[in-house]
Amino acid sequence: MTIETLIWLIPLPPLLAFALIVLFTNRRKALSHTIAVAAAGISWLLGMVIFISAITREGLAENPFASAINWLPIGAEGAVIHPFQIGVQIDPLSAVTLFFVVWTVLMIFIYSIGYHNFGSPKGDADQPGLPPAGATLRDKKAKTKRVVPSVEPMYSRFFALISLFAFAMLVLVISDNFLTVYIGWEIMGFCSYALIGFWYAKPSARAAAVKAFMTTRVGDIFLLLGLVALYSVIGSLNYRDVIPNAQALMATSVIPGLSWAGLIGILMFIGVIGKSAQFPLHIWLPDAMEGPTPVSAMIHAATMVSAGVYLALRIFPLATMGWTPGEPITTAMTLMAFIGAFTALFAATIAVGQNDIKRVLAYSTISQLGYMIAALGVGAYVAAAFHLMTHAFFKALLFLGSGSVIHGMEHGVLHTGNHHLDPQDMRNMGGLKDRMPRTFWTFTIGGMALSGLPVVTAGFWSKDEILTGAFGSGHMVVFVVLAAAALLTAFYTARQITLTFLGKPRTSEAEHAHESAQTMTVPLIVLSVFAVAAGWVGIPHAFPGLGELVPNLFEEFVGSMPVYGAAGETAHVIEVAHSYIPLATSLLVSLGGLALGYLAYRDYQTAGAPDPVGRRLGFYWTWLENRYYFDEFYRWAFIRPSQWLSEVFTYRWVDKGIIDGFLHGVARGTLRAGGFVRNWIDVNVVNRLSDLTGVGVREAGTELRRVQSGHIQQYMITAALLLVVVGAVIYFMVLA
Amino acid sequence: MTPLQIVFLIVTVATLISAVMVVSARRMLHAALWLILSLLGIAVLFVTLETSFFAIVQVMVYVGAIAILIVFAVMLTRRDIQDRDKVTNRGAWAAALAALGVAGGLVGALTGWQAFASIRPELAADSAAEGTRIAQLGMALVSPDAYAIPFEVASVLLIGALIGAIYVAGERK
Amino acid sequence: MIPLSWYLIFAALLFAVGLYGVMARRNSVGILMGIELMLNAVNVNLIAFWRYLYPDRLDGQVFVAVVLVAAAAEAVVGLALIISAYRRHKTVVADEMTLLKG
Amino acid sequence: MPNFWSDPVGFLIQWLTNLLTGLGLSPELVKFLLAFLGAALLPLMAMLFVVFLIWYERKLYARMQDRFGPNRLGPWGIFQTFADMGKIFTKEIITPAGVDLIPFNLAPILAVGAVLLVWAVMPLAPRIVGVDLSVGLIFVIAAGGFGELAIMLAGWGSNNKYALLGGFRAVALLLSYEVPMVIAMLIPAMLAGSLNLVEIVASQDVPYLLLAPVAALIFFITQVAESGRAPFDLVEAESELVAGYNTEYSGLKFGMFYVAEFLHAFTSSMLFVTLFLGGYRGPFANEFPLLGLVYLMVKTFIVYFVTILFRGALPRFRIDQMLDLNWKVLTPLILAMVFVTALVDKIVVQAGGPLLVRTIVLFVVNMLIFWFSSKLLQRNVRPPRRKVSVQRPLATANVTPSASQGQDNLSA
Repeated sequence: MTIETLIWLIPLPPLLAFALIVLFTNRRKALSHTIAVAAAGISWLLGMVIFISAITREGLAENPFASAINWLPIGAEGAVIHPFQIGVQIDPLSAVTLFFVVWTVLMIFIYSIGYHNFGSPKGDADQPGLPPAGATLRDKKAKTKRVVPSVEPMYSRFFALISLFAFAMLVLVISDNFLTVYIGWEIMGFCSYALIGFWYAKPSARAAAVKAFMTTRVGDIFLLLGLVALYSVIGSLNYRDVIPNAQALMATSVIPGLSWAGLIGILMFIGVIGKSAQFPLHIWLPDAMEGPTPVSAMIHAATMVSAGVYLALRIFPLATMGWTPGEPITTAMTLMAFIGAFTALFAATIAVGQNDIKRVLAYSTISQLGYMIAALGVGAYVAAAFHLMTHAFFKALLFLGSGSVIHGMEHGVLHTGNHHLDPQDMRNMGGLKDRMPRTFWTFTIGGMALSGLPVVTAGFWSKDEILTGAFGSGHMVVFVVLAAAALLTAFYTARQITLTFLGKPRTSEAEHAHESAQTMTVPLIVLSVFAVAAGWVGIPHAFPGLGELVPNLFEEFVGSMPVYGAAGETAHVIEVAHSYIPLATSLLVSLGGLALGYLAYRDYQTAGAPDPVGRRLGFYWTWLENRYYFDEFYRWAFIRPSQWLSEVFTYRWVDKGIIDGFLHGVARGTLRAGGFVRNWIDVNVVNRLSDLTGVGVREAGTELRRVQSGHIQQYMITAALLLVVVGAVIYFMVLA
Repeated sequence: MTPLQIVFLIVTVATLISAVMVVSARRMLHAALWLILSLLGIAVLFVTLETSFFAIVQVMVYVGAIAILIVFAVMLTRRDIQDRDKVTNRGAWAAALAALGVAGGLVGALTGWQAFASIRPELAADSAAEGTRIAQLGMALVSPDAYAIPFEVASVLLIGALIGAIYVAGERK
Repeated sequence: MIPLSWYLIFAALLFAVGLYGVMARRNSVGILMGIELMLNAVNVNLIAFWRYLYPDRLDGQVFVAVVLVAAAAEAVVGLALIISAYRRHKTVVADEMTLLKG
Repeated sequence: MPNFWSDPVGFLIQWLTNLLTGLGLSPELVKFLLAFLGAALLPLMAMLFVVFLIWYERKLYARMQDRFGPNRLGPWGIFQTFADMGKIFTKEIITPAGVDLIPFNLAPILAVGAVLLVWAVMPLAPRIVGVDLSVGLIFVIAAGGFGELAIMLAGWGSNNKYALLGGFRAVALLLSYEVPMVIAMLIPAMLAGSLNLVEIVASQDVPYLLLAPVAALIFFITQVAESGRAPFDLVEAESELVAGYNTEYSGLKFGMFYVAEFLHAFTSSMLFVTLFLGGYRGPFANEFPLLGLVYLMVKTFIVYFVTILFRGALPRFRIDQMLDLNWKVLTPLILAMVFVTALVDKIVVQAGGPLLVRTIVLFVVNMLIFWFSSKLLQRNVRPPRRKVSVQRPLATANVTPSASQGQDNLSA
């Protein structure tokens, strides 16, 4: 059993679990989660074996673990076209990604058991598609009844779907070509749709699911275009074939002034924008909070958005093709840098204004992803990968912690029976420190890591590297923006922790909240360990004191990846004299932000009181709370027009206008003529008026009856006609 | 004008005419019969291409299975034995326009292709090689480094279609 | 010897006829027949190209085989749908099935 | 000039070619004419067989039913069929009102044509075969499709609900029994490693009946069903639907259906012989092809005799029983057979086992599987209904407990 075979086996257990649960154990809750967790465990085991053997292998980057099989031997011979292949490959990047993916996935699986109240009684009024609303336990003798959380009605379904999700992510990580990546990518898209809309009876959940699916689709189309372009240029979709074909890729593309590499890089990067929620397409991610919290952790930490950044790392050779460190960056990189930096700041500001504990985390995720993208944009490959890993750990931790908090609050809600209270609103919490100690400590560790508490936490090291890269590559704008974002990050983290845990309980629900089950807290603890320790493998040499002691394993490992196409160099962090400015900055912003956040919200006493910072910001605050009115903007700018297109254009103009207009123009004409003549023959005014009305009514009738069309074939005819027209235009205008 | 070409022309004309009848015949059953005729014509074209295997598979699959299914469906969904309602919908003229456009576009694009007229190799008249060719195809379809996966996917597709059809068309108890 | 172009042009015409059937037929079984015609046109192209350009390769044949399978599956499912639709609201006329009306 | 005895067809062709070219016809034209001649002669031969066949079947069938059968016209009534032919030819051809003319008239032609198509690829004797087609087996299957089509068209075109029901039944029957039949045909193709009927025959040094008995059995059953004979003759279940799909037909059109049915049964028997009994093979067949033709016919008539035994011995199935038999017994069994045969044969051939070993192994495997499946079937056979006999109470003046108990028995 060689390592390659093991790699093939990694994604299979979750898939098997999915099939088993869907087909057989749909009714048996315990069996279902046993199968799912066992599958995740096997994948975890395999992943660990692979990871160990990967880090112990010499020169993994040059000759990675790889094996591939043909699945469609096709294409004109002679040309560069290779047969389509399905293959697996573990190079340093995929090894690292695999490491954190299997860990977080396993933790999330275990956590889900407790989150869905396994072992609790069936709910009184629960039905599939709604979150469990609690069950009443009546004690016969004591004549008392108490309300306890009830088990999720669609328990097995959840585990089936999330197993499929894990399968897709693992496929994406171990694959050696963009095509398989795309496959896993799309499966994940579907799973996120199904899981965000898991409680499909909630209209908001349905809407969020559709929104997430559609928004990511936009990106996926561009990704597909990028794949097609890549295949048509170098005739292969394999990672390893990108760099050898550099000169083919450096040729100018259909867009003047932009090389094929740049074009493909940009196209695929738009896919990344969609999947990991960068600036224009970020709107779906906060709404995705409608799903169960494990799903949020899955989507926003371990898998989906990480997949986006992972793909960004994979297309880095394309985006940077023909660029060597020190030179001005390429078009694609500029795009990355600015979109990333802007997103980082922009999302951070929104996060400050949110009161929903999960929404804050969602926006912070967006901003952290912006960090990584920006890092890639300035060429800090290793820093981006590093932050990807650390962020996966502490953001998973934070989400699971917030889920635990919400769980505790729901306990309180069940106790008081006040179902109008939103258990996710941080203003209703407070003082949970004493009631949920484990959650508090782990959440705090995660928060510290997120805000980059110096030296101990993982977030500090990765962020510091990014800032160093931005500073060192001399992009001051990016650097300043990222620093500001870091400040805000620390600020809203402090705000969150203060509002949630510190102070006194602001509601009676918060009074009665209590700690979650073991199955939920143990994963928190495990993840919190990583949230701290994951950073120590990446301490830069130049760091005063520690740098000499601890070797920078991560950089040596991932840094050996061959990425710079033209020069064929490897992905070292841009070598700069390690100046103390970025270091000082990151120290300053993290500590300062934390302090500010704590001070600002320390004395926030009563629930529903206006936000202390909000009072000062005033008008700008409302913008923040409403997320810059982005959804409204999109509704106005895109959804309306598309509806208009389908309704008015296809429907009224083409169908009613062109088709029926032609058929009925004649009839209408005669009708009018008849009415006209009769009116002038007839001198009687009343008569004429009545005739006019008659004609008018008849015409209106014919018109209105025709509006009720909507026949599929007529849409198809329209499509075909347009196809012919467009084809003719392209053929004669462009080609000829 | 070799005899083969004459045969080809006759067959294509017949096939096209019957295809036109398929889309314009009033009675669905007659349309189905015309469809069978045109499918047979295509089978003959395959014979002129010296792939008797596909010619016969064409007959087996289309005439033996699909056409029978269609006739079945026509019989099951008939109103009365001769359906009297209109053949085409209101957009027929636009549809004709679009179809003509597509045809014109395709033919135009084809004639625009410079290697177009030049390709006329002599087919190796090897009815003996036919058997070996079929054997090669069979091996390729099941050998894992050739087309095993598409083949399996196709079979899964068939199974799925089978189950789905049974589920959809089956009476709800 | 028959030039390749004849086959291609024939296939194009057949495709267009099938397309017309799909777009203009009222009876949904007729639509299905149109689809069959289009698929066959594709098959003619595939086989002609294979036979004339790459007679020693297998891609063309495999694709034809897959198209045949797809055609069979498509016919089966399509007819099943038509029959169940007919059972629901006694019609097979595409115009009268406007449940998806916007 | 090939020798007549070693290659009669080649001889005739050569002779006719010389003759016609002597008459000054161009060689292509002669080739063309000869092709037509062959295409005309082969079906004619088949038809002539049918004439004898009908008598044969009627005679045997009558004997099984303790009748004499045809015995008036000629010795043993052997010319009976000609009388029937005369009758049918002279009958009026009725076209009922409201029929759909094209299908109605197309159906009989298709019915006969579909069967005759099979004869085109059937190796009748060494070097005597219509077309040596490399995919002959698939051709046979494809030709079968037309038969089903013909029945559907007949049922539909007649504008008669009994006919339509018959047609539907027929197609349900034929379509479902085509599945195991085709798979059963696959096994000889697999053993011979070719789809070419000539090669399949040539490769049968041991008749495949011994290598694949189960496949042979299933093919036999299914071909009986395919030709719509008893016990699978629901297509024309007189008691239920007047005469099935050909209710509305009369005269020659009916005659064509009639001929088609007999010819179909005969052709499938011949196919059985070709696939499983080594076709024309026999001593000296290779030297004297006409001998091979004789062998083929003898074997075919034996198989056909068994078919008639079936028809005479078994009652008609109910339609649900029939479909159950197909989908729940034959299809799974034959699928299993395909897998097992492929596997075992591959192993044996890889191991370089001689023909004898191969034969024995395959035969044993077949028998084992057959035994297992029969055990499996017996497990869920419905037990025979138990006879309940009731003790009738004696009629007595005064009601005795025994009587009351008898009442209980009665009510029990």
